[in-house]
Amino acid sequence: MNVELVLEALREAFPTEALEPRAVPVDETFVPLPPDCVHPAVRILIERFGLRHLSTITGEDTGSEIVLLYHLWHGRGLTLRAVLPRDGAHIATLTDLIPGAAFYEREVSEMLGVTFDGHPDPGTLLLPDNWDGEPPLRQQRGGVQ
Amino acid sequence: MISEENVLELTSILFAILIFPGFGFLFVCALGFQWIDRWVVAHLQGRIGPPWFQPLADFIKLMAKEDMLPIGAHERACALLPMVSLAAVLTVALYVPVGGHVVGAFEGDLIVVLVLLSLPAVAYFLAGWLSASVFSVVGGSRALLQYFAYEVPFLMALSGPAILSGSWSISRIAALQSQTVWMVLVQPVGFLLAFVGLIGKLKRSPFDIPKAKSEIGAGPLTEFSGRKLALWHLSLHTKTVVGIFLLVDVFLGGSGGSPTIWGALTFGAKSLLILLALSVAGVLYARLRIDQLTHVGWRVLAPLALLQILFVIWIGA
Amino acid sequence: MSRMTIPIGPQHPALKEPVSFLLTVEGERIVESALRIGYVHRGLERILQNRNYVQNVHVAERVCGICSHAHTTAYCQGVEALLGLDVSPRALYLRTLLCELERIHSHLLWVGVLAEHIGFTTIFMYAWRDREIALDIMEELSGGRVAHAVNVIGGVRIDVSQAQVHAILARLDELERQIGTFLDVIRHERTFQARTRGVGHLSAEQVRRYCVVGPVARASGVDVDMRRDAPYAAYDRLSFQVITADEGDVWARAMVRALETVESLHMCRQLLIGLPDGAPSLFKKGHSDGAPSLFKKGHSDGALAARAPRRVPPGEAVSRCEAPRGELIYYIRSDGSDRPARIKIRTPTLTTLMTLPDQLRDIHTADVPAVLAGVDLCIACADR
Amino acid sequence: MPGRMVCRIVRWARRKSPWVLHFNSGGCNGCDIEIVDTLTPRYDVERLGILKEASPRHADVLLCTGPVTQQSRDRLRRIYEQMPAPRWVVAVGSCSCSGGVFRDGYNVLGGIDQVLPVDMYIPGCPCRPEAIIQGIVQLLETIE
Repeated sequence: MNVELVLEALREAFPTEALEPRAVPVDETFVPLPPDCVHPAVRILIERFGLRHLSTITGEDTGSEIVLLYHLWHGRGLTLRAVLPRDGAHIATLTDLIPGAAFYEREVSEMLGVTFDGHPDPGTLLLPDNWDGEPPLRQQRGGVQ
Repeated sequence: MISEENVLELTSILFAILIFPGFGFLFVCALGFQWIDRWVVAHLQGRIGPPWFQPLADFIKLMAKEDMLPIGAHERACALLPMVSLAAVLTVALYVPVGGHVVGAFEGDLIVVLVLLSLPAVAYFLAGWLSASVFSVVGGSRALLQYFAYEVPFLMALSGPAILSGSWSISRIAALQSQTVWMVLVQPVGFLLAFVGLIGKLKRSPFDIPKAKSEIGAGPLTEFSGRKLALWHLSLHTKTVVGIFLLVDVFLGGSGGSPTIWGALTFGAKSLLILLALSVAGVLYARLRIDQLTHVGWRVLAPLALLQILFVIWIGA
Repeated sequence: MSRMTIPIGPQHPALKEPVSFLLTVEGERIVESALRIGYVHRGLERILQNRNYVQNVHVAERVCGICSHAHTTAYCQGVEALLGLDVSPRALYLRTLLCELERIHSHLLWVGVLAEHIGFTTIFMYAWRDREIALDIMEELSGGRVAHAVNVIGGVRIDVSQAQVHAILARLDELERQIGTFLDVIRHERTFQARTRGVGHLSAEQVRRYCVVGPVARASGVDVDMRRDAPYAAYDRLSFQVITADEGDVWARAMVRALETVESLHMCRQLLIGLPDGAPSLFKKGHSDGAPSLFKKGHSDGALAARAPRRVPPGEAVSRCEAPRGELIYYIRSDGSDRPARIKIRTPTLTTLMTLPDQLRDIHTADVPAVLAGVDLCIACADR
Repeated sequence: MPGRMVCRIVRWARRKSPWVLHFNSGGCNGCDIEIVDTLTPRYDVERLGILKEASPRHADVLLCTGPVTQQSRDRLRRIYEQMPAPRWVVAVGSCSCSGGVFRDGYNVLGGIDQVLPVDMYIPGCPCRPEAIIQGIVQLLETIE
């Protein structure tokens, strides 16, 4: 996979966004994207580059915002980075493009309280059905773990 | 009037029923055969296997354990069924000559034996059906399907020697072979079919489909515990013994005529040989699926058995 | 026929670990299946945030008891990348050696589990007996049968003597002979084939849709292998084949895994024979991003790793490696303290779990154990 | 005394025939494969009369591995209730003894003894097969 070509295609599709790629060890490129661009971006990647392998989705609560990392793989790692607000975080599901995203999205959803719009089978994946606490990977207010 | 002769006769009958070749002997055989089987399998798999007293310890332990059933199980039936199964097998044992000894023999006892031998299968099925667990129900229905797959070839295979010797008495068939040749030499295919049918009847690997551990737990016996489980195990192991004796009598010439020491020894050796073959067959193959077994049963075993009978009738005529 | 619901799990003899399937069956045909995981969810990603980097090696090893070394490899690789450490070639070779031994042990274990599930106890016994050879080698190298604690940040904890190399090579030959018998069984045994051929079929398209990785993907003809596609540790210095098959059923998975075991044996030999001498400089100052020279040069006591600093500079790393079950990915973010800010683990089993509803549709209930064995579930990995 | 004789025979039988049931309530697989390993040729626990059973109704000893997670707690209790008396519980592995490295996980309740009365603790992470066998044998020696 040629990262430059991919970036070019993404810049073409989202001319208003400043796409600043960042090299991350080990052999991975991070591309920041606004949340509503992730779904169209993945569609472009699939249609133009045949990039269909989603390794996983990492969700992280940094305390001020929620970061979603879509780790894709096509001979090299490519990660799309989207930042969501902590309150009422939601993003479009990828399951219509990549059915294999289903479990990853469910996991991010229960661990961080992010809503994936249009997910066909939302619900807990790992936590008990009657889990009533905060989503476990959310930072507690005040930064206490 | 009770004469001394009558008393003597009564005691000898009681002895025959209760001790030898009746229940006591069968109990010892059931435990012994079970141990030999487990030992052989273990050694074929590169293990050491259990000590000789293992089946006895298992039996006593189960007898002394709490007896419980899940809510929804038919309690009286579940208590009765293992006894029905065991009683059927023990009755069969009275008609199957052991080393030339037989408690009750009459013309046509082979048919009684074959009918009674299928009673445990029905009890087994009912046990699964009535013990209120999904696995038992699946196991029970599999047991029934399997019964239809092996029973017909098994019956036909055993009727071959009966037709050839012109008698439906097991002792007669056995005795006749000592004058001529063993049935296994005349009807090798029949013997093979009976052997395969016996594996299916005893639900042994590779036909242990109704109690496939990795699929449905312990099958119909999943919910049984304590005494009932002990009786189930005992009835299954006694069935193994009786089935082997039956095969030896019908196909391998029994004890070779008269009830002598030598006859008893050869009878024992033949039985052990069949047991060994059962163990080896269990070690060599993967478990079949129930649809594969019915396929084998109806497409391969049953036609073969039919051909065998036609052949027997042809050489008989 | 009436419909019935069969619960498989969380306690079920076909499962070494708790996971639950609700199968709706008609007779013996499965109409529908519902999957529930999470019984082994221990919250490891949170636990990893609460420990420092050195302690986390220990925790990462306990994500899964079967592919423990793959987890520490991925974790240490990520942290080493953050620290900018170059690990000495000898340490990398030993790390790779353990990876391959673990693959052998895991695949043999799997052959045994599959055999047990289809009622072939003898092969189960034989496979586990021969697996002991691989365990013995690993125990001799590391002191642990299952958890090896070989990887540390900056290298490995163990070293191997020339005498050990020869002893291990001899035992590898023995192992290869034994694996030959399993290959024979898989290729020729009729009841084995009757139970595995055509069972649990996955097409290449399905594999791509669900982003499946590892032997399951390779058995469906999807040629992915992180060892070749993104060589880590010493894999770029080895020559090996990536085994694939086209059938996509349980039999093909058995074949792929068995042949991979042989391939791993060859790799072990290459690693042992080509083992570079331990350089006195065990690691050197890393990438040219101006990280301060924190490390003293070399520890001459024969250790293949030196103490890495407790604090890790801020940054992110994505580390991928090929666990026995497929691509394993660790995302590590450091905020400059001695504890990671976030560690994300994605294990290969999670991908194959998603294919199970498809695989379990319209098959015989008796095939369920074979299908479950076929994808080689490692629930401890999936649930974390 | 025939009564005492029967007691002794029963005790002997129980010691010689412990059938085990294995349940993983949240472990990492390490101890689980070592438990299965004890069945295989190198260790072969069948020579001690130990059989691994599929149904709780048939089992005498419950081998638990791993800490107890919230989801598996009820199931663990149910399995224990399904076992007929006399029954014993063995906690295999450090994390099933105390929670181990998973002790402070948000979904982990702690060791097996948080839920069931444990008769024997076998520490080790993971336990070696020898340790598991010795643990069971020592448990049997304590019977009555």
